[in-house]
Amino acid sequence: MSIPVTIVDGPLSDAAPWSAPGAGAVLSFEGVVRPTEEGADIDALEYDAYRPMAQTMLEELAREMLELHGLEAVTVEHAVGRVAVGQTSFRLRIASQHRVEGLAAAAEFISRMKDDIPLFKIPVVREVMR
Amino acid sequence: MSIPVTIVDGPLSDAAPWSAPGAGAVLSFEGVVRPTEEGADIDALEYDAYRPMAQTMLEELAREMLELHGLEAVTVEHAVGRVAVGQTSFRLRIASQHRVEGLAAAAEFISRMKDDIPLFKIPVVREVMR
Amino acid sequence: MTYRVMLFGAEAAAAGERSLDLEIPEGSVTADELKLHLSEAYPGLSGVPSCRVAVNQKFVGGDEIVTSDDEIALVGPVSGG
Amino acid sequence: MTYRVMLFGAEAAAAGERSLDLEIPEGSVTADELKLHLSEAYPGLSGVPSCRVAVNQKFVGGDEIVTSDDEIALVGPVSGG
Repeated sequence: MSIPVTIVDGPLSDAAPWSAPGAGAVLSFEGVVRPTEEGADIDALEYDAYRPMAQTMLEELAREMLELHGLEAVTVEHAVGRVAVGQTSFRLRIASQHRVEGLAAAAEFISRMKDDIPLFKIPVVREVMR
Repeated sequence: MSIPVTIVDGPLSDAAPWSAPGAGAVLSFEGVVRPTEEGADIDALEYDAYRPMAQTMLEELAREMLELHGLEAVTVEHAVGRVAVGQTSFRLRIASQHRVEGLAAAAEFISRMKDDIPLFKIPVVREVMR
Repeated sequence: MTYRVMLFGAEAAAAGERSLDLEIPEGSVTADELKLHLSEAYPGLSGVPSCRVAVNQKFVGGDEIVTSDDEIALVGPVSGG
Repeated sequence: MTYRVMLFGAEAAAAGERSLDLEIPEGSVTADELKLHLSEAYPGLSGVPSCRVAVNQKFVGGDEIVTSDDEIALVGPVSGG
């Protein structure tokens, strides 16, 4: 089964409804750009990626979670480029038979992505008018 | 702050996009009716509720999670009546600054709801044509 | 005195009713006594011992007092989600 | 030999480039040696010691061999999500 993993330019658009046959628990986790980054007011985050390596690693991680946690389906989307405050940079969706494995897989996926997958953010600090 | 908690007749409709100012993590958990229940093929689940008590307890639990985990916002929807296989019976959405507290709050909310809140399901077993 | 006991889910389905009226001479009983009276009056309602009692929309312990004026509910195993 | 090293995020911003060319006499070096050469040739690139090296899209340990034919990337602290 192929796992939809997409690295897209610019912020993610709203998600269309999604599920998988047999799933009893459908989890969606979205990362949204917060108005401050390390104490500074920002306008946006500028995301960069080592795209082919990030793509492969996201696919491998999603597949590992699918098998390890016995999930029904996984989708992953990550933005590159400018993502303004309040916009969505990341979306992980997991369909599983029950909630426990879905929540565990979400926590593990995100934690490992943040440790290892070559995705980068640079804050675009807000210019103060004087 | 009032917490939107809704007990609705029939399956939940698709969610509209939702977030909260300042949130960096937006989590949505949906419970979907699976095609089998305790080994039997089913057509639907018939949900019942002690509505005023369930409404109050869902509100209190959501407020407790909000304060305990320092969340930005929570919404809860639960169906009563018939919910067919593949349809959504429950939706919990949590907006938090970071993912860790959002995932912890989701796990705790659902676990406590399933232990204590007077919501009930009766399987509608599939009639086999002979 | 008449105690009206609300039922939900499997218990309502078993009874074919959303509530049952229970005649008890005393004006107040404990929650456990109420369950015994209910099992006696409605022997078809087999799950009563494993149900909880809610009084005025709060779960109560088996020793707590219930009166015929209270809003009483028999709450079987819950299964939301 | 010319080693082309790709940069991302903060390192790309610091260098003002998406890749840097590094002249090294040897046809192969370890990943750690590559980082030393890089720091020497581009002293403005201050974060190199804390970066990882990816060779042909896999992270490698400091002792692993890198050749000028490999696809080489300097990977700073990652921050996806």
